[in-house]
Amino acid sequence: MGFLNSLRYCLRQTLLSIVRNFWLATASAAMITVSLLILGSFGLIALNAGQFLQQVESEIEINVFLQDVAPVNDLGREIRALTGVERVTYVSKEQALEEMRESLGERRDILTGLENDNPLPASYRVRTSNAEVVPAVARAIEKMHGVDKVRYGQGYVEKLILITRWVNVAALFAAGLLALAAIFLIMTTIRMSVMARRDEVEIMKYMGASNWFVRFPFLLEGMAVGYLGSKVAVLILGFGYYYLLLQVDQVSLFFVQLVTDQQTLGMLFGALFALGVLIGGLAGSISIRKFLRV
Amino acid sequence: MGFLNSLRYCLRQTLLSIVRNFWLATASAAMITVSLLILGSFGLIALNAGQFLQQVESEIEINVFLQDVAPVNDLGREIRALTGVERVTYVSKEQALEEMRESLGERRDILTGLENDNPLPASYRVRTSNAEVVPAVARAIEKMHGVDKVRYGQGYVEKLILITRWVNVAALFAAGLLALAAIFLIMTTIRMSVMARRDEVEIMKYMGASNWFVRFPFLLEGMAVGYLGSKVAVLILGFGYYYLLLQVDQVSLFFVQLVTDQQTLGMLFGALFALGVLIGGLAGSISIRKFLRV
Amino acid sequence: MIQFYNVTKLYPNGAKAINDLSLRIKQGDFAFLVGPSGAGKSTIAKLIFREEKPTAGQIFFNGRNALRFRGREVVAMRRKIGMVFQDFRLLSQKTAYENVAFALEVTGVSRWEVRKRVPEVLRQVGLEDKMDRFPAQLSGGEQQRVCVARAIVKNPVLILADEPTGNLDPETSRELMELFLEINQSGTTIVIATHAWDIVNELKKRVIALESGRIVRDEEQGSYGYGVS
Amino acid sequence: MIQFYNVTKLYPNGAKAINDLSLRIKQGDFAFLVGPSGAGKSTIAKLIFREEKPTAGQIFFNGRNALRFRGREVVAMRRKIGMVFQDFRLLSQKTAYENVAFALEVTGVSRWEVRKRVPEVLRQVGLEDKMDRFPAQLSGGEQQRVCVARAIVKNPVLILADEPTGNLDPETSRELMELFLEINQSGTTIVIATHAWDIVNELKKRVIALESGRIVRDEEQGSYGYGVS
Ligand SMILES: Nc1ncnc2c1ncn2[C@@H]1O[C@H](COP(=O)(O)OP(=O)(O)OP(=O)(O)O)[C@@H](O)[C@H]1O
Ligand SMILES: Nc1ncnc2c1ncn2[C@@H]1O[C@H](COP(=O)(O)OP(=O)(O)OP(=O)(O)O)[C@@H](O)[C@H]1O
Ligand SMILES: [Mg+2]
Ligand SMILES: [Mg+2]
Repeated sequence: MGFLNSLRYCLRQTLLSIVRNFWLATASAAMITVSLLILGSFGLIALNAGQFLQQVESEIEINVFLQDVAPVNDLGREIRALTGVERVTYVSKEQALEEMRESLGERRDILTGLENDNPLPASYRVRTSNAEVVPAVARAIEKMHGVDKVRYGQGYVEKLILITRWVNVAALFAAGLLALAAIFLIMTTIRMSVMARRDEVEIMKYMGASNWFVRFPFLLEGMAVGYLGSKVAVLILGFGYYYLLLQVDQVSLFFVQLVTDQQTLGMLFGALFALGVLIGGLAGSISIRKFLRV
Repeated sequence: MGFLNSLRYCLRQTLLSIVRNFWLATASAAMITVSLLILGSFGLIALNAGQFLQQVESEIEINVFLQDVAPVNDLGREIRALTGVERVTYVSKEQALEEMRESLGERRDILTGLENDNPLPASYRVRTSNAEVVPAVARAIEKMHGVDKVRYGQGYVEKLILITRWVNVAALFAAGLLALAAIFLIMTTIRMSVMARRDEVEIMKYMGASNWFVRFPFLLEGMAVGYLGSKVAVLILGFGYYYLLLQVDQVSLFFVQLVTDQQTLGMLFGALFALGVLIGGLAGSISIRKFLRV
Repeated sequence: MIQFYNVTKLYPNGAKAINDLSLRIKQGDFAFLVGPSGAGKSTIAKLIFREEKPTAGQIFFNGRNALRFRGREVVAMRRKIGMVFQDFRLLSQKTAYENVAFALEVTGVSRWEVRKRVPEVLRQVGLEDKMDRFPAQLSGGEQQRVCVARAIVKNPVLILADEPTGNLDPETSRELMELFLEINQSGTTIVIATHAWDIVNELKKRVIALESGRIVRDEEQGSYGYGVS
Repeated sequence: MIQFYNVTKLYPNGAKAINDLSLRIKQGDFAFLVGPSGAGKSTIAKLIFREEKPTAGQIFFNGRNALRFRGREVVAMRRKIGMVFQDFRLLSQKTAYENVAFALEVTGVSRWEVRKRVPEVLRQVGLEDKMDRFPAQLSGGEQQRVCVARAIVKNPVLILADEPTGNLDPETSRELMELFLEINQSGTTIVIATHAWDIVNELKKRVIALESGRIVRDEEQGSYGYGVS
């Protein structure tokens, strides 16, 4: 009974308080929006960068040059059986020559007459599930019977792996810092808005209000402000990104393949939203703690 | 006399006020620090991305293949005279064959016997000051007497130019938005801290203080808080970047050539600093305007 | 109801507001606290209300050591005390009605009870037509009466009124005092810090006179003293 | 010095605080504004001080239409008026000394002058040993006296004191009134809104009695009236 009355009271209070402290509430919500926009934009960039790197990685091929006497089918089966191997393509001597000719373009006549004494070896092109396993797979294939040479852009792949790792670490690090910054910005904002109302808290305590009776409206208010701020941020980000997708579609920015996976995007936006609401509420209820000790 | 007294008073007031509103001043300064850190980090990233793109661009070459009967020296002079051209290198038929041989690596024996009947043309390699002029320069060279063909990775260069433009526009856009966000964050923060002291402003006005007498301390305070916040941000950024440079130097991240130009970095940091101080002061003095009307 | 045993209050800046003071206020008492400005009247009220803690000595509330009260007990005690603050302390973002209602709502009283009781009390202090005003929209005396209403609305066992008539005209002051007397009749203990010598002299109730933090006089049926007629 | 011509003040919420009121206060006058709580005393002070603007009517200050004053003139006028606010309005972040000094500093007075004058005035109101306290560290009456000190420190041509003795004991009140009388002797006009009937009756000065925003009585050498002895 008493509890229900208190609860009803708290809910009503939250609304009234936001209306009466309109400027503060709006300013706080706007600060949250801006913070989350920055964080969210970075999240989107990081998602896309991640996907781009993955795409680049997925284009790495291992070229397995075969001896002319190699047991082609057995080798193919053996390679396919290695862990991490995804796709294996056989390139015959003739195909190899044809490709070389094409790559030479206008100077292709250099190769005339080689058809009958084709010096190019047959090969397997092997794709792996990710770049990291390439060196290991290559070493395994090298030891197989009938394999002449294995080429996969040694040095290049290792560099790529290093870059990917660095970028991943850097992105995680930056995301962490940005999230911290956003949390700091949101908390300080709410704290400042609560500070402006410290007298209110003190008086409430003197009236015999229990800590939670004072705190709960601030918690709710922080959450409501966080909700508003996050909602606006997520909407702006969502529409902005959608617009960007449409634009990129039109200009057909050839190399960029933007992330459109609903689930990933949903998770990002959900996380932003939760961050805003949670931090808002937390900040609201934490900030008044020290004013409660009267 | 009266003016000097007022000025002295204002300066003293600023200091006192910061000391007495310590929490608000600290929180405001911290908010400014965080905002500028975000903005500054992006600035650094953009600078480096810009330099990276420039580096990639600078590696674009125009290959000018010459007819066997071409007036080599005249052509060289003519090309060098074109606007935008930076460096011109002559590649003789023999050098061309040698290079091709090297590029073929283990399959070089394909080319054996061509020495005496070298099918490869002599060429000029032309570098331009920037990628944008490449197509124009190439077209100009194409029309010259004795030129057989001009190759510069048609399609590739145009794409690169497009990417560069996009990235530049996007970076400028993002920088603008981030700067706006930072300005908003700083202004709102200072405004909130001033809001908490609106009574003070009102009372001062009632005491017969002129608008500037009330405003000036807030202007100074905003600037001082902005100064502190920016200083910390610039220091963190500066040391952070310096540390990063050292790290990158050690790991020798091959492809990344970080910006170390003192002047460019100085300008970035200076701009951040100015932004913090200016916006702080501006916000301080603007925020109290509406409380002054009593 | 309230006992002070050798209480001393030294404010952090070194000001000695209460100096080795002992005092006993019984259930149902009606006492005036008088004394010159800065004598320590408000400090005594603050000590009882646990707004301040004494530097030395013991304070008992309803037979229990109030200094040992922790969180919940302090809250419970404050709900039993109706305090009229010298500086009002109204919630500026709440209307007169809401300010008074708040004192009831914190105790978890039903909405129906609040709706009945608050207008009743506001009528008693003569503010029935100004219930929906915010404190800034009320005159000084009206704000003060809202404070009084807020103190009595919860039917406290003790009313601590610190200068409740400082901004009121003599007639309204007298009406308010009659209200306090009436409440006192029903058993509520009342302690009033005041400078209204005319009222003190008229009511002939207990008078506790303070000077520099010490009790210099404590008379049942006393007068204001200090040479005012 | 001050003339009200058919002044009406309607607050935004519709409350009619002043109703078609005309009034003339001459240079060197010493007038009490009396009347029940909510009669409009503070509103008159606010109208003179330009804290509020009248809804209708004209107000003249020193022979000039005060409603036509703009920015600089309002500032100049306020510097000439020493106002004691009913709700004190001390700067909470400044000490008593600084609060009083501020009133001088805004006028651009030399530091030397400030250092000399401020302690002098604080001594006059009996706060010489509490100059470095912040308002929160002062008792109600002490805060009120800081307000009075702040009003008189700048040697104003007009002192508007709204309930300056509401938190003061009778003795201190009387001392303060003597201070006001003294200042009045030197030509300063003084208007005091008060409920202190004893002082009003004793001093026998001009009494302007308000009720519901109208003047019901305006007597030279008047008394408080309202049936109090
Ligand atoms: N927070 C504080 N810090 C320091 N000193 C204080 C504080 N509060 C009060 N004092 C000092 O303690 C003394 C007693 O103050 P108190 O408020 O109890 O006086 P009072 O009797 O209520 O006076 P008044 O009638 O003027 O309200 C005063 O001298 C005052 O300056
Ligand atoms: N800001 C405001 N908004 C609305 N009504 C107001 C406002 N200020 C005062 N009033 C109303 O105007 C009337 C006169 O107020 P005023 O403050 O002048 O009274 P007062 O004579 O000073 O009373 P007191 O002796 O209680 O201080 C009151 O009824 C009050 O409720
Ligand atoms: Mg007191
Ligand atoms: Mg008043």
